[in-house]
Amino acid sequence: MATTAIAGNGTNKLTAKDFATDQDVRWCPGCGDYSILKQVQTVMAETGKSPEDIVFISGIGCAARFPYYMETYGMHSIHGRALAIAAGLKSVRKELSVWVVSGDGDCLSIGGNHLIHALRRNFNLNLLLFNNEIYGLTKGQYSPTSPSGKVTGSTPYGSLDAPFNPLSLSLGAGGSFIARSMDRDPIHLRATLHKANEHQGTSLLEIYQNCNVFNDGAFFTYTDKATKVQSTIFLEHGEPLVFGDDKSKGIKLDGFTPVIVDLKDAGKDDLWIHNENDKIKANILTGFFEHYQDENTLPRPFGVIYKEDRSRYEDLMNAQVEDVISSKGKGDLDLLLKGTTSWKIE
Amino acid sequence: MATTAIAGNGTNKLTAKDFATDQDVRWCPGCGDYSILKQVQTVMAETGKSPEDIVFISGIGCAARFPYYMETYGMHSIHGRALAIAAGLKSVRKELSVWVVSGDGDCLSIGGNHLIHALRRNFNLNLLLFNNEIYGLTKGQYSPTSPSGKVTGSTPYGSLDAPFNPLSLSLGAGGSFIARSMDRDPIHLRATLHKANEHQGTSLLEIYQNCNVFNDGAFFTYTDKATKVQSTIFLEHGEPLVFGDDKSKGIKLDGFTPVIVDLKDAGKDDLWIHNENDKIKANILTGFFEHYQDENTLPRPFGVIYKEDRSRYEDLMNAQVEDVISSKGKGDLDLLLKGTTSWKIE
Amino acid sequence: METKLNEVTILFAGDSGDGIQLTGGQFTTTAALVGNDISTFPNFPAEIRAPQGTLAGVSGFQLKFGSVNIYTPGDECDVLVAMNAAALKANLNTLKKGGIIIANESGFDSKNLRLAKYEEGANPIEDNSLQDYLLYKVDVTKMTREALKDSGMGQKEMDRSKNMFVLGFVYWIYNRKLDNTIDFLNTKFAKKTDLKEANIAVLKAGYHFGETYEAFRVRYEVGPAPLPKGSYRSISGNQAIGLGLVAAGQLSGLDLFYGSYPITPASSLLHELAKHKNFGVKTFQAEDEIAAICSAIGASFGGALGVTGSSGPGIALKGEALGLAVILEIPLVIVNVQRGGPSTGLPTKTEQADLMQAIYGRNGEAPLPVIATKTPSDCFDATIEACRIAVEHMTPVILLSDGYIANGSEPWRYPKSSDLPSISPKMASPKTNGSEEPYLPYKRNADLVRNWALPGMKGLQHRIGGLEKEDETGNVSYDPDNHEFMTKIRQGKVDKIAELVPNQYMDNGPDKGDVLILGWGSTYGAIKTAVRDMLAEGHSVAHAHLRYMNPLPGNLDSILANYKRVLIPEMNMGQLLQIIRGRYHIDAVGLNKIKGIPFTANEIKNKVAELI
Amino acid sequence: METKLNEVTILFAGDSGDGIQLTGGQFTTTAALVGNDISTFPNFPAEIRAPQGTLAGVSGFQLKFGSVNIYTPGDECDVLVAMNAAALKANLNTLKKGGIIIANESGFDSKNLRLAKYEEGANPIEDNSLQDYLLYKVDVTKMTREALKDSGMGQKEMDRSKNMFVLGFVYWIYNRKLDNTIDFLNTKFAKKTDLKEANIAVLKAGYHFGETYEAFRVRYEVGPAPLPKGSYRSISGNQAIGLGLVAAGQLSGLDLFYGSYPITPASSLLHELAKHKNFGVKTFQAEDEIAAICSAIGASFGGALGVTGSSGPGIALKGEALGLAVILEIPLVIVNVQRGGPSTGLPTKTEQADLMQAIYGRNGEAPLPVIATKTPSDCFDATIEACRIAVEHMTPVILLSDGYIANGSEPWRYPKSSDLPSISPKMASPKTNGSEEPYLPYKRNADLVRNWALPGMKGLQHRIGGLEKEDETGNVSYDPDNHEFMTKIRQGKVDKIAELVPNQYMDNGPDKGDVLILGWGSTYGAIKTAVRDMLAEGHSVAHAHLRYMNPLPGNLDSILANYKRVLIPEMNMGQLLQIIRGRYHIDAVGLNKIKGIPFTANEIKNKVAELI
Ligand SMILES: Cc1ncc(C[n+]2csc(CCOP(=O)(O)OP(=O)(O)O)c2C)c(N)n1
Ligand SMILES: Cc1ncc(C[n+]2csc(CCOP(=O)(O)OP(=O)(O)O)c2C)c(N)n1
Ligand code: SF4
Ligand code: SF4
Ligand SMILES: [Mg+2]
Ligand SMILES: [Mg+2]
Repeated sequence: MATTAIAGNGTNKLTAKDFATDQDVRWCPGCGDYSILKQVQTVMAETGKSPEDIVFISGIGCAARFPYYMETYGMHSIHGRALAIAAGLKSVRKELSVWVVSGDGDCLSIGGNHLIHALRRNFNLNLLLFNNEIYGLTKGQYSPTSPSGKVTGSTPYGSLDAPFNPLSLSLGAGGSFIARSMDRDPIHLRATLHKANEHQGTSLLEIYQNCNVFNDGAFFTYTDKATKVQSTIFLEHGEPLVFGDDKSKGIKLDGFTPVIVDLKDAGKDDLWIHNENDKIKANILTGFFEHYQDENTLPRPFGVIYKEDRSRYEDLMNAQVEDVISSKGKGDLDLLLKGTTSWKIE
Repeated sequence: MATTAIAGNGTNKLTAKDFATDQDVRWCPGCGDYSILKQVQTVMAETGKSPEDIVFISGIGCAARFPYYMETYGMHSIHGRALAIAAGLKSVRKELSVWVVSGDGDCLSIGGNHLIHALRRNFNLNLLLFNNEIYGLTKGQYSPTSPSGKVTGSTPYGSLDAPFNPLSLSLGAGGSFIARSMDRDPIHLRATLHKANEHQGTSLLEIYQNCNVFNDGAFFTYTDKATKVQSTIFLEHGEPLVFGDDKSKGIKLDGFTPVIVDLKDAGKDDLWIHNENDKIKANILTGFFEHYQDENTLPRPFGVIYKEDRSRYEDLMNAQVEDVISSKGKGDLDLLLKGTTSWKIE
Repeated sequence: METKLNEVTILFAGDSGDGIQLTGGQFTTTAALVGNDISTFPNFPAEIRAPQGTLAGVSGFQLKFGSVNIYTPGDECDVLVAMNAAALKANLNTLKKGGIIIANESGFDSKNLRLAKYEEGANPIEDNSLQDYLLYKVDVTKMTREALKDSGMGQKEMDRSKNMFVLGFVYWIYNRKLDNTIDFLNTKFAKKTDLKEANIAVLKAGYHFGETYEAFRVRYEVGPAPLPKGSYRSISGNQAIGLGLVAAGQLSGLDLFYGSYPITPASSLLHELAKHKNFGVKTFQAEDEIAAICSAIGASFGGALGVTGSSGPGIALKGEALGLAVILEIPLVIVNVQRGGPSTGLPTKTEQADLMQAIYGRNGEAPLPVIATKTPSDCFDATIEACRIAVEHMTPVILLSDGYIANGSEPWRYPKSSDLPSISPKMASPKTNGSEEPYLPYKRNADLVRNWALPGMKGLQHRIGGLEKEDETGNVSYDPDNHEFMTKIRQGKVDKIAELVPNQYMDNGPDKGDVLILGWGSTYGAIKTAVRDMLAEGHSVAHAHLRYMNPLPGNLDSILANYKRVLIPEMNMGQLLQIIRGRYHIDAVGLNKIKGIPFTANEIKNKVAELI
Repeated sequence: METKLNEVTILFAGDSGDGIQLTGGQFTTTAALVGNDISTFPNFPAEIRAPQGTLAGVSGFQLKFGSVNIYTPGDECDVLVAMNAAALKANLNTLKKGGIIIANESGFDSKNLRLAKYEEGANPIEDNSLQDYLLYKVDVTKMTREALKDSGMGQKEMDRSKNMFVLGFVYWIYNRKLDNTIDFLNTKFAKKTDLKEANIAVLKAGYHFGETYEAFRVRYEVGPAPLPKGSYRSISGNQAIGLGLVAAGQLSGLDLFYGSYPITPASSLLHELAKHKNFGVKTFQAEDEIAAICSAIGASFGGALGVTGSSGPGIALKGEALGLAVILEIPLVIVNVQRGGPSTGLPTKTEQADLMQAIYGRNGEAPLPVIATKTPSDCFDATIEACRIAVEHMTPVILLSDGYIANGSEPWRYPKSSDLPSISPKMASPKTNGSEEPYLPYKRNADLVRNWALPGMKGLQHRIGGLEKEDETGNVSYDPDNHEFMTKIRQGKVDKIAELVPNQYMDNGPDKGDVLILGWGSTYGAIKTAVRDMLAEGHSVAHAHLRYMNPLPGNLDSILANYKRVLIPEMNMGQLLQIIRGRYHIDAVGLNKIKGIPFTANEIKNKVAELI
């Protein structure tokens, strides 16, 4: 357990190791979760927060084993409910740094209702959506993010469902921070984790994660050196949308239609400049969702796609309590018990 | 009960009355549900479908009492689950005309998960979302569509939640038909009901409905003669966005920003032409959500906002069964029982 | 001429719009203020407002008051006030033969008679179909308008005060002062002088009508009841649970968090708690019942007093998360205000059919304490006890109430906060620097209770979850022996509570005898009344009423052994009966009523008579 | 030299990657083909794949085969095949003293020993810590590579055939032909000639190794068992439920719809059914368990055979919708493949702790039939019976299985489809034109069963729902007497089933005597074995095994009355015990094991011994 009992007293700077527990990590060798765990531990150390002020909450799934490996407070709860539990925790302990870890099944299948309501309420917490497009823990059934036609244990003849576009769904639900990263780009993942952490509100970070046992290579197009430059675009606020080998390509908007331009012939001037705060553009960006085929396919966007500053639910909740107290005065139990009409019997 | 036993034999044309049951309607006098019921009964008659081929399924709520008043097959199920029940029904009986009636609490609060999954799967059914921005049946608590600050039984000091934008949510979830109408415009409501019915896929029709007991006037700005022309815009595919007294105003897009133009000074030429099939524009339209203040407020859009033709889940399901049968041959129970390896004991 | 009476039951009935609930409420406080004991039960129309004048639209308020102790709102009514034909038709069956009917004539015009589904031409107050009763026809509407003719009000407005006329008249009959109601009207309409004066005028008109009304010569006197000295107020069940929760928060020093999703008849508890934000109470209307209980679990994990509440269908949805709370071993209170089932069932009616669900409605061996309330005021103590057990024993606790208790009200001798029990959370103490021995989240004290380490406590970081855990460390464990050990520890922890709570006491009757009536929940009043009467008649009948449904009190078997027969009345098909028989191997018998309405004392008496 | 044996238990154990399940499976069919009776149980590592060579990563396949009837995979093993150190350490406790260990030497190198957590320097196959056993060290890896040295394969590839070497060797020991496995390899690798030849070569190498291996002189002969004549196959529990459902669809003429959400150990049922689309089966992976059961309800409403399946936590989520199915009175089958609880508990372990949940886990009085399976092959009949009751009695039915039955397998004398029972839906007949009398959806036949009117049937339009309904018409009704009447009708309908199903039969033992063992579910094999042995020893012990958990068989009380003591062994804290005691007022005793693993026959015997 608390091997780092003295850690986090602020005096000595913490390292990723200080956030590792004494439990052996039980993911399959080669699982993308290992890399994510490592980046999260590193980022935790970098935030300088004390381990006791951090809470990881998860549902059920391979991803959901995460809290057991973090030397913080944690709860490995039940399938799909982590966000509902986090809502209650945040309501009463707003000062805590709360992280929810959830798989694509946990978060988008059984947990879908809590997801959309969490996004609308905007508690200040970080939601890490480990998307491996499969149910890992239950040994490989298709998930709400699996491409249709997916052949799995439960769909030997191919799945029929049109998958969710998790980021479009999150935008539609009113999410205030929408971002995407991947297990195999540690630097980008750490940077994006920091941005999620800094955002005041519910930060949804979708992380492409390879399940090498039941869905190996689902994202290789976006993670492999060979295809990555062509198939991905890394967004930076205020920067033009450029990608490809030595950034030779860019994206501009022709009306509402994004088009790929070759920067050799065209200039950079009329390129689309990324604006994290533009919801309409964010909708167009989350629409870059076609599976990569050739250089005419729009690249998959990574980084912060949308960001909006609006009030946090727990702040409003606490403010309301304060308001009522200042208007009615702190509650007096005896007056409450007495009520409005009472009488004596002698 | 089946007072219209002979109805729907196709020989004699049906009227709205043929779709009324012998149960007295138990909504509060003045409730918006009465008008919706009347329009739906009329539309049912106009579709020419036989009553026995129509099914109404609902959850729980005032709105959800609807099936009891329709002389068709019907189920008044449990809170929030109507869409899940309809999915099973459609899977096995694709030929039926299935209508789901759900309140804003039933559909967007407890039923939210089934809503987003239904929209993504796209069963061919019609979902009527009776939005009165309140929990009626339970005597007036705020709902996921109530404006924040709403004072209700459960929020005497005002609600804290940012409400859903139901149409944005539905678009984000992958809805293939997104429309809006209101209880107090029978003609528009009937027309839109017909469009929902004609669409092949999950047709989401949000209907603004007045709860005169617990949330009277929630939509009067959009339904009252006085303010209606200013505060609403009725969309027609291929037509320019015009509204206001004798259509004196229009909307054009300045980049991505919709702006109201006075047609007296400006011409109609560069007005925004409504295209039901444009998802980006649909996103902008569902974004017309600010509560009406003055003539600078973007009007609330009514009619079909988005429409997309994609395969129905039940069609894919049936096709898959057919495919397997034609490739493997119709199943033979004895062969199935025998399995691959068997032996005899004499 | 005046007649003394020990107790009187009045049923005010009329259209939802007639202000019946307010009228009943006013009579209740007025009676209480002069020291009567009293018990009330409002009877709302089923969920959706039905059209005016129809049977479905009838609203009723039944109250019983007396110079003796009152335990129920009464089996039968002495007086039925019927504001319209539907109100009479819907409630005549509850009026005792020879009882008084006060009928508002204009509520019996052809329209009202038709809506009430009287057959063509029939009018109960004209034909003498009511000859078995004392019928008093009073044209309330006409006289109300008369009283206000100079007020310059519109008719519709005038008619709104109809109920005050009736109230004034009934005050006259029972010899009550008008002051309480006048005070009430003064404050209620402080800002609306015209309405204030109108209502007061009509109230007085009704009173004076009594003095002048020829037909009505008798007045009744109901003296004060022998209630214990003290300060009283009137309280309903859900109100009392709300106050109990707020109190428990203060007594434990924990912030109260209530996560809930509206449902009849539990919603009013959410409404009640939402009012008390100045006590630091946080209420959260979740997206569904699963989120509601999970939010409460999260709040408890954070160190608050996490509470959730619902009714049958919503409780069913909480089953999985309840199991999580059991294996986590964190404090949590789940309030179930029971209603008629199964499924959506009868939302506005009362029932006790969720006992088995409370005890067994989860997967696996997931034992937890179950506490039952018995009357509106008892809800306060029961709630504090439920919270105490949850917090001090680190366990979810289910508190069972029902619609009858939730909406009923009675006088409550409210306590001083200083007299309330204390609740002491088993908090862990943060690590001091350097201390290196690992923290063991599932190490237990003598009562098998683990302690409570909250996020933010230095050096106590730990992970808890729904998988089986290793003893003490709480690490995930698939070890067979550990699983059996932990399963028995969790059971043992709950069983242990039986040793620590007070023994079962006898509510009434001899310690040995012919029949023991073992009750639980809202059957209390009916059993109490029945036993009181039968003891007076010299029968050997006793009454014990369970608060601790699980674990059952340690001394229960010895109590059961003292009687020839054990009778268990329940508003279900015999759930406690099944448990008692299974546990104590005695041949107890059940008395079961599944009508969505409470037992009458007579139903209990008749059954006991069979057993003696 | 050869020794004859009646029964042998072998445990193949190794790393998840070692092909253990396939090896066990092959030995099973080979044994079955020569007429042995056999029972198998695979033991997978807990849900998440653990690193190679670790204890957490050990996969096992236990099988017992014999020339006598076999009812369990064996209490203790005669032979333990350990492919690595972890496999030995994890399973040594199940090997009987003097038992055979076949250890793969190269699986005991320092790396493997460290991963298996043997302390520094210790090596069980070198130090003589295993002296109580017959240890045979075989360098499987080396000899496999040897056998394939000319195959031109890479080492990693070669090593994949290790399991074939062991299999061949074990075949030699037990005198088995290689044909079955060779046929298997020929079809499996039809397209991969090199792999095919490699595996066959290694298999033969292992066999020949037996002949040449000095240390091993004995071979064993296990003759065919006295199994009834017929055609056999091997089947696992979830497979059998799947086939039963497909069969029930055909027998009833209804389309089978299975709505489910994956969960261990029920997922494989979804996988099984998804394969049989050519029977018109429709499988629907819903977004959660609530949607799963609701989709099945919708399918039933449409006239299909609606089925849903899950395990503990998922079943808990279905409680509310189950109540709806009860009050709607439509056919529905809910399969619960039980696992260790509470909460997430022990997903890969077995338990019987959801019985109370099945019977009581809903709000209100919501009775429904509960059927239990007892062995893998019995799942087929139990499933058809569950479907028959659901369809013919218009009710949801819960079918209880568990992880032990689901994953275990045994030979099954499969029936001809023509010998299967018929299932006749109670369909309503559409209105003929002009007929005017209203359709009554809740009118009942003598068995209290309403008939089934499907959307599309002319003139039978009707509405059903979760609110209490009026008798016959099904209209919403708040009438008190109607509610009690309907509550009793729903109970009566379920009770009625007890009169219509076969009486409880005695599985074994005298009709009167000292001890009756009353069992249910997967304890069957252990009880059967224990009773067989104790009868042989001359004790007065009998065995009855319940299929109908609710309603209980009508003749059960008379059976119970015939024995001095009644023993109820359960893999829970005594749930059936509580029910039997509550219902029959007898002092039955329980034997309870909550370790996530099945009873051994010896545990049963020892308990019975105490009672005699
Ligand atoms: C109520 C409930 N339903 C189902 C399950 C079984 N289950 C556990 S995890 C899981 C889904 C895992 O997929 P995902 O959430 O994508 O996580 P991953 O394993 O892929 O990381 C399921 C269906 C459960 N534990 N509880
Ligand atoms: C499981 C469950 N939870 C809660 C309820 C109580 N309930 C019934 S309807 C309803 C919400 C009604 O609001 P809405 O869906 O908007 O319908 P409306 O009455 O406004 O038409 C609630 C909370 C219930 N019946 N079942
Ligand atoms: S199953 Fe997939 S997701 Fe789960 S641990 Fe293994 S590789 Fe990772
Ligand atoms: S409560 Fe509101 S929504 Fe419900 S019936 Fe009355 S007016 Fe209509
Ligand atoms: Mg996943
Ligand atoms: Mg509503």
